[in-house]
Amino acid sequence: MDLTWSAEDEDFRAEARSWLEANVPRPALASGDTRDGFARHLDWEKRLFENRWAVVSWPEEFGGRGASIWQWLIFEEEYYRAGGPQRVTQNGIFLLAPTVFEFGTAAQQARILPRMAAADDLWCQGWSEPGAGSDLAGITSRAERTDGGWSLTGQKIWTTRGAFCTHLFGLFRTDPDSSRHKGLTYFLVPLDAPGIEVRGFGRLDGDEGFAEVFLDGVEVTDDDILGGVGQGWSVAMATTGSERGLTLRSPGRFTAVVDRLISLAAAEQTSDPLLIDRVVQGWMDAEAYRLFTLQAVTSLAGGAKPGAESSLNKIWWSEMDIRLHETALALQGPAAEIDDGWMKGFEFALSGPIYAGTNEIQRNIAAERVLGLPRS
Amino acid sequence: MDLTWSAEDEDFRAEARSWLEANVPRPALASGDTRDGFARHLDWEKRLFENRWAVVSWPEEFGGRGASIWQWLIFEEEYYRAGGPQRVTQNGIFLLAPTVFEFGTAAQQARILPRMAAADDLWCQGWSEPGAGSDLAGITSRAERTDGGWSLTGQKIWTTRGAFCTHLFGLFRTDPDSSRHKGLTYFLVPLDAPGIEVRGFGRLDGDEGFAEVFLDGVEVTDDDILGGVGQGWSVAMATTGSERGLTLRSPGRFTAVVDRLISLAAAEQTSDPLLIDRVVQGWMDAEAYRLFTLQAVTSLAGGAKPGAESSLNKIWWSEMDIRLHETALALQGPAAEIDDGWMKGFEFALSGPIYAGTNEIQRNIAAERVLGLPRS
Amino acid sequence: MFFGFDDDQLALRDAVAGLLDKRAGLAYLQNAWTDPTGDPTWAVWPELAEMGVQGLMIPEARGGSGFDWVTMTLVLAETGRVALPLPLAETAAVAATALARDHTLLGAIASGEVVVTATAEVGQPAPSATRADWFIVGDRMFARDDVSLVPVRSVDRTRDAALVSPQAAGHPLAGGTEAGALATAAVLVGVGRALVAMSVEYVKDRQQFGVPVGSFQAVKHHLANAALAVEFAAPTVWAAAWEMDTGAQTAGRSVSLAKAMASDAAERAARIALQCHGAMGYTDDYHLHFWLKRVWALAPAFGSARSHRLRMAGQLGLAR
Amino acid sequence: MFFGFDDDQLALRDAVAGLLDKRAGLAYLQNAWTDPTGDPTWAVWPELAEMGVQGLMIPEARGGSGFDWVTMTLVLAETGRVALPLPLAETAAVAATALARDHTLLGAIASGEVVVTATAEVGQPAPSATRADWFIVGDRMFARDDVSLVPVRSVDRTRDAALVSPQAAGHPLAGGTEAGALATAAVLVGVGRALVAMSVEYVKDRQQFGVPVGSFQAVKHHLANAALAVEFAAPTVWAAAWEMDTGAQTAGRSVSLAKAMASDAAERAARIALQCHGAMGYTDDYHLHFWLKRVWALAPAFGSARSHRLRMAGQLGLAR
Repeated sequence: MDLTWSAEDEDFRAEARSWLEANVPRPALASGDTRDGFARHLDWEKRLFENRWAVVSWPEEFGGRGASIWQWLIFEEEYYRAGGPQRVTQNGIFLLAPTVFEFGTAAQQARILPRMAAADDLWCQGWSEPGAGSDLAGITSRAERTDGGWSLTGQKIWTTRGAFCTHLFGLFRTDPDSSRHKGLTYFLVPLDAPGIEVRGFGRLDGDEGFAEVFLDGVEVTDDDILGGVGQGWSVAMATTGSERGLTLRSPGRFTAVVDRLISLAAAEQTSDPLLIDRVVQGWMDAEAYRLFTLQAVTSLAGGAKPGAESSLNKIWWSEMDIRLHETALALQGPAAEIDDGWMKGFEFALSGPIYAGTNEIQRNIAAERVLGLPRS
Repeated sequence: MDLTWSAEDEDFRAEARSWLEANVPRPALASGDTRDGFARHLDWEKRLFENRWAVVSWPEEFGGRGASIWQWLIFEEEYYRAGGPQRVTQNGIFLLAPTVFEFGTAAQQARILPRMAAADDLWCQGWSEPGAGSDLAGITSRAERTDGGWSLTGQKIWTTRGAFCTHLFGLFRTDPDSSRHKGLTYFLVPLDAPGIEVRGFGRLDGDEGFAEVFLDGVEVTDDDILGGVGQGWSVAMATTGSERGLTLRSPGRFTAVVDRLISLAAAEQTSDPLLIDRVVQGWMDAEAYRLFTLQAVTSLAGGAKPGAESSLNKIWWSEMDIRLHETALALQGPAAEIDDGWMKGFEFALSGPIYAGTNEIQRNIAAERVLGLPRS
Repeated sequence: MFFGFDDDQLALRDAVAGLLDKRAGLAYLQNAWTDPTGDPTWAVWPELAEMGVQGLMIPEARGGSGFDWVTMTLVLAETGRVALPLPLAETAAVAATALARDHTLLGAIASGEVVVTATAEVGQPAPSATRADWFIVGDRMFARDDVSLVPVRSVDRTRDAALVSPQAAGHPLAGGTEAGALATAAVLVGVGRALVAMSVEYVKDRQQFGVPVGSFQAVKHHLANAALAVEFAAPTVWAAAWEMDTGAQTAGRSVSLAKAMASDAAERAARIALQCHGAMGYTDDYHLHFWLKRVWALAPAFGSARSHRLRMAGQLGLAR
Repeated sequence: MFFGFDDDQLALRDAVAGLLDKRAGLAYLQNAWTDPTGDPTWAVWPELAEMGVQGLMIPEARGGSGFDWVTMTLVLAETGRVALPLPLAETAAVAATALARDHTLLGAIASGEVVVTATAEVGQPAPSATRADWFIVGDRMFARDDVSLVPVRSVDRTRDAALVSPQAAGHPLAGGTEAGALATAAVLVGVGRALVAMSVEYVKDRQQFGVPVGSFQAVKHHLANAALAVEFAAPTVWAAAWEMDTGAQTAGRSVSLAKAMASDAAERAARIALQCHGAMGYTDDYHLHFWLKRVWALAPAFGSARSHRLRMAGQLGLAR
């Protein structure tokens, strides 16, 4: 056991901190889930890329620094500590990129990753469909063989920031006779291709953070397939591991929220011991998450694959995030109904137990694959 | 809406209060779930009967006062307010008797009820079996036709105070080819019949409050059947309604616990606002239960049948009871580990979400029969 | 002892429910979301007045119908059920009961001419700030000219909220915050019941894994928990109303019980309703969010559950 | 950065686990329930000493093996896993670390000759009262002759508990309550993990409605919740141990975090384990109750979760 950082890691932290303190935009940018705000966030992403902070853990050839997973954690901690803007590129960087690294050909990696890092291509996820949510295997969007490649037809929904993105990665059924997890293929699709229509719509807070994507005979090639025809489910599951686990939600996000919560308690001059106790519990939950993550990353750094424990991870952070925001709203009293700051954060936090596999599904997975209970 | 009591009801309350204050034994009797304690509780039951307080809501001919359901509530309130002993006759009075009133012949009523009221016969419930708990329809104990009646063979378990009782009411399979809810019959069985062996065993707190009952060719007659051959399930469900609903847990039980909890908070000179808040929440929960019950009893008094809402009722009181005791233990600090008073009450409260249909089953029932969700 | 409602009370509740179903459905609410101050939103106000809702608790001599709190809470629960974006609780329950029984404004309230809004304390948001003629802050009432208003964007856009700061002495009221707490509790019971009912319908319909999601035990238990919370809160509201009507000594404590139970129950129902709707609940393209956001605005209004528990602690002799 | 254990630590943990599995199984525990002071119960004590457990944290110069808190918490979790009814936490963790590093008693502790029990405050129950030679109360230690003991019937009969009141000045200790909190947290993690594991085995085996009860979603979610609580508490214990070993400035706060998390997690696991066992958990004929009752005794010992949260509030600058 050694919970200290190496000198190299401390140097990395110092460099990140100093750059972020000098560069994080003030005042905070408008929401990246609105058309205007997205454009400003894009500028920020390009700035990050130019300074090689966009994808610190990627190899240098693709725009990264070859940073270790520990340094990635440190960067995240510093990024959120500094109040860095939401990462509008995150669905590409955190969900697609790990899959490209694992399953992409060298040509695909070269084609996709640098442009993703530079925020030239903006990727959104095309998995859910009106009839396939928690039950992702219920996908009916299809890819039909053509002379030159494939023709995609169907409808995707709940595509985060789909209206502002340039490309979509998604699952399509290539074997018309298949059902459930079989016969699916993972496609990479430019959103400006003929036959695609994208309709943005509101999240809970009204920002246009979602889109529906309608595909009608969209032509793509074999080069746009990631990981082989019919392999879509297992390829996608690699991404799901990332989505649920460490990468999407680093501890630094929550320790930063807790710091703001403690400041809020001070600013509101809270004298109610129940509220103070809830703030302490929030700090504890975030600290436990940080330590659980250090333990998990030690295991990953030792060569282990992320497993079903990532379900426990997702349940913890998503429900903690809601409690942290509920505590902040309680500190604010009736003024909490004003729709900015903590209330918007609360609305966003409420998506945690729903997206990337509902927490009901996560608890099933934890029970079946971590504890070994029988599938029903 | 009129939440006042009639003059008649107030007179009834005054009479009950005055008798109880003069007669409730001091100091409190030893646990009725031990052999010694049971005997002392039996004396108390006979005293109650002699003064016509044993079964206030029964007709006078069977030993009651013909009291209204409202007066029954008042009696319970006064009984627990006065710290009256646990009712060791309750499984007969509250579970069997309603079934006898509904399904028994006049001869059965005359044979069973007065002796039950007088605590001459002591009834225990023989429903659960090693393989039939939550899944009560999994009963395998059987009754075989003989010349003179029926021969009972099988094993019952979790029979409350079975080692101290004289009679058992239980479900047996009369149709050997039947399964699940069909082919069951409701039998009344004297525990001193040849072929019966009763083994008492410990509850969580170690008191001998449970028994296993082994039946091997026990002879009973057609007169020992309640409600008809093969009708056991629907006859038993009437009792289940009682067990889950109002009769087993009158609000007076919990308002008395809350009163003791408030006194404990005062005695411990609690200055922790969190503990005080939990005491207040306990009072609120008990008060809500009282009001919910007044609403339900108004409906029953208007002629409605108890329905699936009794599932909500059971979930509420059983989980409230645990919280009330947890709060008391928290007030006591490390000394709470001493196994008397509140700790014993806590151990008893923990049975609430398990017996009479686990709260998981109750939530299924509430969802399916109250809310109309589809059975799975 | 009779814990229930008489035929007149139920008839009035049903009449109001009928009007709201006809005139304040989803399309109405959708419009009110973008235009909370507009005439289409407010067209329901005079219709409610015509039915006697604003004057429900106003003496007949002042143009009302002299009903009681029990009836009022039943009616307010109906307005919560449809998430009505009008200040009926504030006008018909708070103003109508907290003004002196012979106040000249009562007639104008009963007739629907006057709109009153209310908040518990200075600097807290009050709804319908654009349309309100009078502003209640705690136990005082102010004319529109006597307050300064800072419009705020409420999470519930239909609220048209503003922070109210009085600039004059105002008229004294009796029991305004008590009335506000009880009225809000009644609305929350209606909102909570609607959230349970909408969720039940949704999960019966929505199919995943080849079955309705409502057939999964986790979903069943979520909704059983929501129903449990709301159905145990409801009788505390009716009982508090009855105690207010009869001037019971414990009426204040019972109002606190009702508001604390209703706030917690509605918040729980909102959380569960959203989770049971999944992504469909997480878009403002779907109607669930109207009810969620009403809960978030009303649960802390006129005293959070915690503040009412603190008050009860005192009443139970537990305050230190 | 390395959040894990080295091979020596794991080997020692496994050796202790092996001994406990062989010598302190269910039959042993059942006997200890009725005879907590008897020789069969205490026969394990010298065997543990022979393996070096009592001397784990005692300097080699004093007959110990000079291991650290990280190793000690790993070992204590194993004693929790089997609900060992001996005062190992009190002797090997509290006394061995809170006595001066050159105290003459250390040798006798390491050799297993001396039994020490501990409690956080005067008048609170301490375990193994009959067999203990020394009694720690907070940050002072007393010889047996210097305390008055009032035996009490603990809900956990194996505890052989007594209320301890010192009758003399006693020896001063350094960090006894801190050590007690951390050691108890480690034991509770082991007890909590055992509760989850036993429940998983039970619900896989127990059939109702023709299927294992562990295939019902409600049961799955209960046990996922229990595992979640315990597995997030565990790393807070290891981290606190490491901070104690390295003398980190935040060590006290980390110990409070560990004890608060472990107490709450174990209580949650106990509640869920009982519910998942149904009636089978509700009889002392079945072994589950040993672990339940250990939780109820240890969760409030050396500071409840709440009291540690209060302490953290101060450390976080939140105390008012």
